[in-house]
Amino acid sequence: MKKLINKVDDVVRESLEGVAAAHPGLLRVDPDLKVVIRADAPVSGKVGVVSGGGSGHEPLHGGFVGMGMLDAACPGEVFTSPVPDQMLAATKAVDGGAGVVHIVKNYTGDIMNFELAAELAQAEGIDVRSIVINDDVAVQDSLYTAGRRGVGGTVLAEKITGALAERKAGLDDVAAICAKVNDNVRSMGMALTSCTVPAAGKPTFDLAEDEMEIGIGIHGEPGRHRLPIASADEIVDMLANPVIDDLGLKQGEQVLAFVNGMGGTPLMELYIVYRRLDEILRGKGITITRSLVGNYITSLEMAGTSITLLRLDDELADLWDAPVHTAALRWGV
Amino acid sequence: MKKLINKVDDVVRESLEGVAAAHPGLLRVDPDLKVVIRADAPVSGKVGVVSGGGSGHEPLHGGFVGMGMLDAACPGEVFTSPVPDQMLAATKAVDGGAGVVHIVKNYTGDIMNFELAAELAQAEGIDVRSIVINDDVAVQDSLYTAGRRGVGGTVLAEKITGALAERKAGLDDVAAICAKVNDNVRSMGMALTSCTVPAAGKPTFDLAEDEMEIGIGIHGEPGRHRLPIASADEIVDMLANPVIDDLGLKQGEQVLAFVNGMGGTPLMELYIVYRRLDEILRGKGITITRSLVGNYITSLEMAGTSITLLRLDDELADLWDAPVHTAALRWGV
Amino acid sequence: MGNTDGLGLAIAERVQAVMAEHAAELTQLDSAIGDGDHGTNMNRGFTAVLAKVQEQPDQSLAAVIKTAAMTLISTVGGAAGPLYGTAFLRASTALAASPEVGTAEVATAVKAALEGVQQRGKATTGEKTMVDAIAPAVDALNAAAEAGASVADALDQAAEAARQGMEATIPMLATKGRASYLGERSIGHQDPGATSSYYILRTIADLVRERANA
Amino acid sequence: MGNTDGLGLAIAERVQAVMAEHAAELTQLDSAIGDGDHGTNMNRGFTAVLAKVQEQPDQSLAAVIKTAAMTLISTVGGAAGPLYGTAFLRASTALAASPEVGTAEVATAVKAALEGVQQRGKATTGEKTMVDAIAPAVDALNAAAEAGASVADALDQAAEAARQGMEATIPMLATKGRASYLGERSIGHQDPGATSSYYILRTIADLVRERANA
Ligand SMILES: Nc1ncnc2c1ncn2[C@@H]1O[C@H](COP(=O)(O)OP(=O)(O)O)[C@@H](O)[C@H]1O
Ligand SMILES: Nc1ncnc2c1ncn2[C@@H]1O[C@H](COP(=O)(O)OP(=O)(O)O)[C@@H](O)[C@H]1O
Ligand SMILES: [Mg+2]
Ligand SMILES: [Mg+2]
Ligand SMILES: [Mg+2]
Ligand SMILES: [Mg+2]
Repeated sequence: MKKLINKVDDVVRESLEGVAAAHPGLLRVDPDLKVVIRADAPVSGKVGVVSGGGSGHEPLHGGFVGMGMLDAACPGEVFTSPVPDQMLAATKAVDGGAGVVHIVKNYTGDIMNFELAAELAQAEGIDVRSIVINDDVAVQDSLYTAGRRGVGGTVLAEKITGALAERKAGLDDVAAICAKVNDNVRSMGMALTSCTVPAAGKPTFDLAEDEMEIGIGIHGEPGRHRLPIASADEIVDMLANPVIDDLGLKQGEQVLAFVNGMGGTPLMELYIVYRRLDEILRGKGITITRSLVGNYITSLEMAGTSITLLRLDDELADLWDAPVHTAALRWGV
Repeated sequence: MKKLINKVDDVVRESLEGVAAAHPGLLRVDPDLKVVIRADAPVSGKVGVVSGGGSGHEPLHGGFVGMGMLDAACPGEVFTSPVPDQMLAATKAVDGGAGVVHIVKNYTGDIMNFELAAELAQAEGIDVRSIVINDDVAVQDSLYTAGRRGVGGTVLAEKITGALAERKAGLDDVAAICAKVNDNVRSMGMALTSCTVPAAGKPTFDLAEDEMEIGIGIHGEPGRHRLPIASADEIVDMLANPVIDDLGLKQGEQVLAFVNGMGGTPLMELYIVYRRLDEILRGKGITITRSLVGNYITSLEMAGTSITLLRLDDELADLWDAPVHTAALRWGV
Repeated sequence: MGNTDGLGLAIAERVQAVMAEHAAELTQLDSAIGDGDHGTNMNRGFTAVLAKVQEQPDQSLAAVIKTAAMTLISTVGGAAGPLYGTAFLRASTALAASPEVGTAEVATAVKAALEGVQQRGKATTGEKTMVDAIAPAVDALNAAAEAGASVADALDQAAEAARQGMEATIPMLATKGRASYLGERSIGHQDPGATSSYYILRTIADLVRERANA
Repeated sequence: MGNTDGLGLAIAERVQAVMAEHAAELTQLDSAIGDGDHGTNMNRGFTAVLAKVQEQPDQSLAAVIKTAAMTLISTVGGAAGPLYGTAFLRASTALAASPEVGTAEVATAVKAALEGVQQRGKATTGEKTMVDAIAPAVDALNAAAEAGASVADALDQAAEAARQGMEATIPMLATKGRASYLGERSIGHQDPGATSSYYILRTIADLVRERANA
């Protein structure tokens, strides 16, 4: 394992200390409790927006804490969902009296820990709404399974939900916009390489020089299928079409296209992916009116990409454009 | 070689097509001539700022084209400096009548090609000033050698020079501020892994599981020394101290601290690097008043990091804070 | 077993040691069908549990198990944290209710633990989770209680049943937890959580046997 | 050689083939002490040169070499582009000046090429660059001209001298070009640019010899 780290057990804490040192005006960090909190929290009268999940997906979620996005993030150990104590502390720290929305990626662990935290927060008199993000079309959905994972759509949900909260909308409305994003967003990802969880010390799975994993999540899990490696254009076709079909996108509709890197793929390649995605959508008469290209929800140093499409209407586009000031996403301010 | 690409020969052109598709309002691209130009260029009465170099360092340079930074970028083949035709076309496209500054990283190839382009532009009546960036302390400087490489300092030079040009300063002043940045910036980098040039198909160098390269450049070149792998803190010490010493930073001075990723290193690790850098500088009574952490000048998918420090005065800090709107750096707008 | 003095601490010590010993193996299993952290999670959790238990005044079995529950919830995270936390919490409540701890009480406690896991995780047997190891153990304990077996014998049979349940997860198609994302590819791998559940039950059984023989 | 009809095109064809054949090897050498693109650069450049030359009306030797120069400058990039471009440009100017091309003229042309490389790159012999292959070739050509050798023989000796110069770069410490960044570590590797220079001279020498024998 080759990593820029000190002791394996200190990885999350030390990187949080770095985040705190690098962005003093933006956020504050409790490196022991492991919560990243917007510098000016709680903003009174504003709905607090809290998310969290395992570490190793940076900049998600800590990189999205700030004006117009998250009020707090709770990073767990690498790829391990955080514990209720963190979420409770974060929820209390950001409650400005208008209640708190928990944005939860759909993983059994995340769901259960956030559930416990919400119960505890409610018990302390904080009104909490939990919205679950489950946008990964690689996973067959069903009532009887854990269902679809929350992946790239989470970034867009956090931006748009945070934007509405910043406008001092009420708790129900803020929760509703988050649900609306989830209803209109789908993603699918693939990997060219695995990644190495520091505590494990070796790659989570092995992939031959001529193989790739299609339908991966963001935890270095193997995907749905292992296939012979293909060209960028072929790969984009494999990812984009299920996303487009599952969303039921029709000619004339407008979308936000998000090409995400899994961490180890050069930006140059992500733009080659974007090029093909743009081609495919044009071919179907679907217009990209907003775009995001880069490493925003990663799987450590995994090489690969994910494609996320969000159906846009004026409300969502307007909230996407609203000012945001975080370590990883910033505009309008 | 595992990459999200189609044909090896099309990598640069296709990724430029992706850039053009993703950022229509921001820039325009000539994918055959290979120049990325600010959408509203030429801005009349404004000094044009042009840079360029081999591809594979993204977001440098194309990701820095836009308001408040570069007017144009000329990407060469991967790790190969561009040709004079590109630079000439870019220079003509952005000349608003006030002349053009070429920001050139100190590599024999870049120097010679920009030199040819400048001669041709001058011949066509465009006033050109070339500023060479050579901030890499890993290389011993001397009159009789190619001298130091231009690395991380280039990003800061492009931002600050572009900011002054945006204020419609004259050609000499714009060239002078770029030179001032170069005089006050130093960098040093290291690699945990090599990287693979698409056309070459295999890693530029091999590194054992327990080895690292200290003093690398940004072209997958091996570094000055190959050492047994060390902890993040030890590595940061090896990089930061030569930078601090070479800059002659003294207690009480203020700096911009830039922790750059070489492309394949997770953000989490870059913050662990930043944490130690902050510790070291505090220890010496040097204050970080501006920071930048992320992958801004990369070496394809290489795992590693570089540390850049820029001595700040009010003028440089003010220009750093000035609004910028590019694909990779954006604030204040 | 009449006397449970020091049993809680002894369990905490022994389980911590066993989790440390098998951490790599559990993580390996989780790498195949999950995200490669189960061993790390369990090891972190039970190391914290032992530390907490060692410094607490009330060393009664129920109190120790309650501490374990709260500590697991606050330190493990992932799916295993809330699940084992809830399991231990329910078990401790059940045990606290009964002054004497015999085979019937143990059966009731483990049954309460299973119910806790199922309420939290909504999984039933056959979904390739820890439920597939714990449920058979509960049946074995009930049968043993019926038959008037000693606690040591009962736990022994429970651990053996858990082992078989654990192995039975190999051919299963996962429909809960991370492994479910793999669909068909989850088949042929042993479930990490079922494995850790077996280790916990086996460790307790061995400990109780030793104390009985002592 | 009295007659240079079609020689330019023949050189363009042959050099392109040789660069394609040795591209991987040149890139390999550049990977050791540079950035692993020299073979790709040269191959791209001379492929473009051949295409341009094939479609140009004026096939005179000087005109063809001038086209090669301009094309290399616009397609190669890196250090090699401007250096070889300048070299061919100077050579073509020298050749254009003389109606008859004998050994003396060839010597003058290659000398002009060397001067161009040195003016552009500011390198002298012993710095581990293409200069170390071209300079000995110039000396050999001058000596051959003195001795009244045929163009074929002269070029043969020049190519041999370039080969020795190329090999002599192995023990050198690089002080110019990318290899200089390696300091001591540049020692023990053959310079890629010196190698491509040798291949070009050797290819031309063989071609001229064949035409002489024809
Ligand atoms: N819904 C559920 N019900 C019961 N057990 C579950 C459920 N989901 C997961 N598990 C158990 O948790 C184990 C994984 O634990 P762990 O790896 O620590 O958490 P995570 O999956 O969040 O990384 C699985 O092997 C499985 O036995
Ligand atoms: N200043 C110089 N003078 C002469 N030749 C040089 C000089 N710098 C580099 N070279 C030659 O260029 C070669 C490298 O060419 P190439 O790899 O194509 O360019 P780059 O180094 O820009 O990648 C070196 O092997 C060397 O022979
Ligand atoms: Mg996990
Ligand atoms: Mg090069
Ligand atoms: Mg797991
Ligand atoms: Mg090279």
